[in-house]
Amino acid sequence: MLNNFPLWPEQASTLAHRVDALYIFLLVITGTMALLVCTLVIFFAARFRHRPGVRAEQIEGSDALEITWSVIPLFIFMAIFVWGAVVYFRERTPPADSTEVYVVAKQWMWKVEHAEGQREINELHVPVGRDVKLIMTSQDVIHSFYIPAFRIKQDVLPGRYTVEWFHATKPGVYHLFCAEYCGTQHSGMVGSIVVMEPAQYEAWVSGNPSGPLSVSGEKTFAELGCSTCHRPDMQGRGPNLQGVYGKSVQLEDGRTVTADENYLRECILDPGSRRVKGYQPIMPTFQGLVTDEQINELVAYIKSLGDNQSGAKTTTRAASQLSGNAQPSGNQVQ
Amino acid sequence: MADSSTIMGLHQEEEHHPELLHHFAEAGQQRDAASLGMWVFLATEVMFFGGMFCAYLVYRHWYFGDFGAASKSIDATLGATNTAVLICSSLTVVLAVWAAQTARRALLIGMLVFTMLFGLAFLGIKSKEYYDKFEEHHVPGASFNFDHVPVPGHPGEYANPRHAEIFFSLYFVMTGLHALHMIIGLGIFTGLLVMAWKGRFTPEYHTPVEIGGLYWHFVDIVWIYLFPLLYLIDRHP
Amino acid sequence: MTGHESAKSPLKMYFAVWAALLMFTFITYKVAFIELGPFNAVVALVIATLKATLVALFFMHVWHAGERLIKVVVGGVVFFLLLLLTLTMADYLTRPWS
Amino acid sequence: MSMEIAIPQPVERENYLNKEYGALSWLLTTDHKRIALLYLVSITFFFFIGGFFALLIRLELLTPAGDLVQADTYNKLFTMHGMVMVFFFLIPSIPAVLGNFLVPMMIGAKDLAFPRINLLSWYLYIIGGALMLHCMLTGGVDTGWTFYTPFSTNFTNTKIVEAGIAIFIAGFSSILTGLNFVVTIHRMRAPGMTWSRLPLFIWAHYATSIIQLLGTPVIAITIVLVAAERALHLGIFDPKLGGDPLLFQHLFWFYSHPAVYIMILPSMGVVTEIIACFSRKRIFGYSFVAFSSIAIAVFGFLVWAHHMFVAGISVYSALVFSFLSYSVALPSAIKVFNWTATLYKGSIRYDAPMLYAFGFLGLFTIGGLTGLFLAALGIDVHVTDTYFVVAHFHYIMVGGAVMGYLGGMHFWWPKISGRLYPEGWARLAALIVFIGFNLTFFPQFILGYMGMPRRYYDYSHMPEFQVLHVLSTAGSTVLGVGYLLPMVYFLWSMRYGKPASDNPWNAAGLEWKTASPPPTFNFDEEPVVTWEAYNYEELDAPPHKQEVTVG
Ligand code: HEA
Ligand code: HEA
Ligand code: HEC
Ligand code: CUA
Ligand SMILES: [Cu+2]
Repeated sequence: MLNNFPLWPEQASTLAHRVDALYIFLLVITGTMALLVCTLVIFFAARFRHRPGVRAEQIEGSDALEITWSVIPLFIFMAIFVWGAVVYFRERTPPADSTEVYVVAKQWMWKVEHAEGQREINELHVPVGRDVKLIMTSQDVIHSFYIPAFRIKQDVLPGRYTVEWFHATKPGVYHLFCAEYCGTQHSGMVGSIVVMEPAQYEAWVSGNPSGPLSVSGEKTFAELGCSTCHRPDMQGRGPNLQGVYGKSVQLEDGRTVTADENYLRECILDPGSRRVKGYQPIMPTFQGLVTDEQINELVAYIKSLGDNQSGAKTTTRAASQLSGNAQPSGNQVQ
Repeated sequence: MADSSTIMGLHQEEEHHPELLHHFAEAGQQRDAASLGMWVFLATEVMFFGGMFCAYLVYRHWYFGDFGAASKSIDATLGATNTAVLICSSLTVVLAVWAAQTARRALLIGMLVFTMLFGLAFLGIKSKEYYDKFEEHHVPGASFNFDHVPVPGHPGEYANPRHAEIFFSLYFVMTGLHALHMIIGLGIFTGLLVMAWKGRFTPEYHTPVEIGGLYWHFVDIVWIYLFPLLYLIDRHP
Repeated sequence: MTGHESAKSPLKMYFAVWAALLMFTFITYKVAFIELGPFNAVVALVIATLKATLVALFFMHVWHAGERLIKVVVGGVVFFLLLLLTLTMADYLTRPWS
Repeated sequence: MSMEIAIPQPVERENYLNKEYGALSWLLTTDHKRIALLYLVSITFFFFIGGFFALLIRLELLTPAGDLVQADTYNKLFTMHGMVMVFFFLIPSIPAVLGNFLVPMMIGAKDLAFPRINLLSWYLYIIGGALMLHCMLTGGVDTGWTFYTPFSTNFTNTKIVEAGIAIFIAGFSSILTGLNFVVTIHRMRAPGMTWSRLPLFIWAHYATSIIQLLGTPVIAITIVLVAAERALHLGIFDPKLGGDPLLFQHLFWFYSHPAVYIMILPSMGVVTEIIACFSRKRIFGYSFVAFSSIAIAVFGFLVWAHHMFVAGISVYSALVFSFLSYSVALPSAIKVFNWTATLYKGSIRYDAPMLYAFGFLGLFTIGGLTGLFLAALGIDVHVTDTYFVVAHFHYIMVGGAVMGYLGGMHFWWPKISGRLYPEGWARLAALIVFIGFNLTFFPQFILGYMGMPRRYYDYSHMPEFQVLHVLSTAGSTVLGVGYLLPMVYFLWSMRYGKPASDNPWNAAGLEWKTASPPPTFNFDEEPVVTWEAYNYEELDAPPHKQEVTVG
């Protein structure tokens, strides 16, 4: 790696090509414009250099020219904007059935929890050819999860989830950087993304001691006493959580919201501020009682609860993820 | 008013008024410059408070219920009274300007004094409110306590103390900076009073009264917004 | 700001504005105790804006300002303030969660 | 009170420099020209401090390992570098030095509208600067110049509050300068100096002042909130207490994006004057150049969240802000094209100011064009917070703004000091700066696209980046030499330079129609303007080289 001297980092995700294509387009456009301006300046400077006896010719200006060189750039700008927006939209919309990985950032390390249960620090193992969605939060300050080879970056904020996704295309080991300044060891908050062939990945996964995240979540759910109110039937004092994830929820104050990860998180930490229609404000806040990792487990568990009434099914579902490729991408219920 | 140069009898020169600074061509230019300067300064003040209004708007949107509960805990009657006090002070200010324009020195002094009295009354009422908040442990910080305060319109629900604390943070910062502006205003008016006492103002030269007045009215306008936004969020039973 | 000499005494106008301001304060205060749903905020803000406009136009003499410049300054700063508020809220109102 | 030893001199006209002597005559002056010189000395001081930090940064990055300084020290270095350069050098640079000196003269006024406020704003600057120095000497700050919460409010124990107060005070200095300019430009123009006859330098400063007036108060209140949050543990920006760290970023960039135009607009004004003078021409499309300054100032307020594309704002607002970012690029494009067109059929000389203007044109264009990359959402996700951004803004701020500032200093030096600088040295310095600059910052574009994050003191995990870093460090030493040179020969010329005539460049503009250096009240008689701006055809009219009389 030391000796070759490329102009851009490796292209190791489906997005990389798109970003690079836009980059090249911009290089060409702006290169042309810069060249145009510089050539004209140099040409005029040489051609019209001061000569004794030759006087400058005064020109007031020209509206036609002004309009031309406003309108043409405007169209170019709009083209750049639209292209950039299209790429961004892709960057920001994880495919529906991505494999989910939870990331917790803290000064100055990355803690990674796979849905299958593996935990890693400053490393992330993923298989080639799968959509992977990172659900990230921070325990302290703002960090930023940056993988140059995938051309993705997303700030990781305390107090809420942010999401990014990728689809790796090339096995290899890639840089992981923290890109948002976060204190003393900001530059030490680096790691690697290990992209493996699916078979290798399965081998790596099966070396896993603990169960899937949603299973630990189920345990936590019981331990914290959530299950006393939230039951898989309609008898509990709290709403049935089967299949809430991804649904729209009617709130007491009249708003309707979509139950995404951040919503579930907020419900646990601050049940008061978004109360489900028809329920009493009895759910206690778990702020300070659960760690970010536990919240991730709980969220993973609630997400794994199917539409159908049998709560028991979750374990097997999550387990089936382990055995891999029968269902190629993550099988979280939408 | 044309023969007013004799009123205070300081200088008799028509051409060069004593208050005219050397780099201005004539008094009109100097007055217009001062008044534009004050307006432009007030524009920066608007943006200064604007940053806080922006923060207020965001959290009011997020935590409407908690803001309502917190807002309900401050005394709206005191707030309304204070609004009235400030409005009265604005009237006395505008009368002071008029008095200066029409060379009524006694009225001018009287109105300046009244304005300052209203200003002091405002600050007095404000400190009473602060004191109450302090007593009730509603001042953000270690001793902050807002447990079991019901959210208006949502029976059986309690406000989240952390969110109420944000309300009170904004409440104290906004009203505190407003009060600071009042105090600065009192300083300016003391200066004006001294000048008026010495008879420095004439119908030709009273720019300080005018621009001091502009400042005072501006501070009044800020309060006109602070009052409903902080005191009247969700009052109805 | 100049040229009051020929105009008739503005005192009546000052007192009228003062009375209006007091009345508006009273109205805001009373209306706040009536259940109007989201319109409580609307009413409060509309009244506040009316009051502020009155103060600016008559007490601060924007109405009689000899020049357009002062009006431009006032209008301009309101515009930039609204920019700050709306563009910030454009983010907050379209965030999926918090 | 006079402390100077009177050097026997040929009888000199009384001017603003020799009217009075002694420290107090400077420290209590209300003469805008003397205040400009006070600013000149102070910002030069801060520029070298900031540059010194930059050199340490570059030295540390010479090798991948973090070997020269500790991590904390490095973090303080780039923080102080950014803060000093932005708030204590570049924002005051052209407005407070050249603007202060020239705005009244160019419009034919005796002084700024509020001379005492002008002096006050210098004192505020000095108090802010002294606080900043004190803060640096007693530990410094390590948040980056952006102060992002919650790091700045809850996780660092460096001198945030002091630095905040320093910037708050310096901010008021900036506001007062802007206020003075706006009022002066509206109220103090000489008879005949209509808006359409104003030099474009004045238009640029007018636009700058608008931003200073409307933007700076917002950063002021934001800093107050950060300080209050630290001191009193409020929760306005603290997610643990229900606040939103992104709100801080919104408020910060609401000022700090427009602030980048505070830095570039005056420089654009300078370059406009220089290009007109050294190509002996009217500016092509005067009104377009004038209004594009205003457009930049206004549109500059619409785009701030392009610094937050990956910070967690909503996708929709990211789209809006990306779109709006291009609206502000348009007036810049108009300017670049008009400058280029002005050269056409000119009679171009290559004196040092013009060389700097050429440098500005090229480097600003590159910097601005890379801004388009950053404003394109898809690209920004990859390059934000990398050296691509670092390169972008140094291209504009150092390659653009500082080049323009140096160009202006050379152009008006004869007027300011009454002496000529050594032309040969000046051209050499311009060349060195240009070469050193490109060597320093061009490699950073590549580094950034390769993925090198900014604010890293140690890149031992990615040694492949070293080659480019070495180039950059080498460039920065060349650049340093290029900056030291003008300082040396300006000082030298103050004593040994050839005395300058009133109008050594035979330039248009009222400031050239008075003595060099000018008398205290700028003009012996109040000027009456009867000609358009940039009337070079009249100045160059061969047969009767008519002296355009003043008054
Ligand atoms: C003087 C300073 C200055 C100036 C003038 C600019 C000008 C511009 N900037 Fe820059 N910028 C900074 C200083 C400046 N910037 C700083 C300091 C930062 C980083 C802050 C930090 O994080 O620490 C930054 C960061 C920054 C970002 C955020 C990057 C990130 O952190 O992710 C973005 C994103 O949109 C951006 C965009 C732009 C744009 C579009 C312009 C436009 O105004 C440029 C317009 C000019 C041109 C476009 C060139 C001329 C035009 C032509 C020749 C026309 C022909 C062209 C075509 C037809 C294609 N800038
Ligand atoms: C006006 C603004 C300005 C200017 C002029 C400069 C000038 C320079 N800057 Fe900087 N820079 C910023 C504004 C500016 N910068 C900002 C805002 C940041 C972001 C900070 C942050 O992340 O928070 C930054 C960050 C920044 C970084 C990134 C640090 C990081 O992210 O880790 C680097 C790295 O190369 C750098 C380098 C330089 C260099 C080499 C110069 C050179 O041009 C400097 C040349 C000057 C000299 C070399 C001085 C010459 C003097 C001597 C030789 C004498 C020696 C000194 C004494 C005797 C006291 N700057
Ligand atoms: C004392 C009873 C009680 C306990 C214990 C409890 N909840 Fe709740 N929960 C409720 C009630 C009642 C609601 C509906 C009202 C509301 O949203 O506040 C609710 C709502 C929710 C919702 C939103 C459901 C929807 O349909 O949108 C989620 C998610 C949730 N709880 C998760 C949990 C978790 C996880 C735990 C344990 C850590 C837990 N709850 C513990 C009573 C409880
Ligand atoms: Cu974590 Cu930088
Ligand atoms: Cu910007």
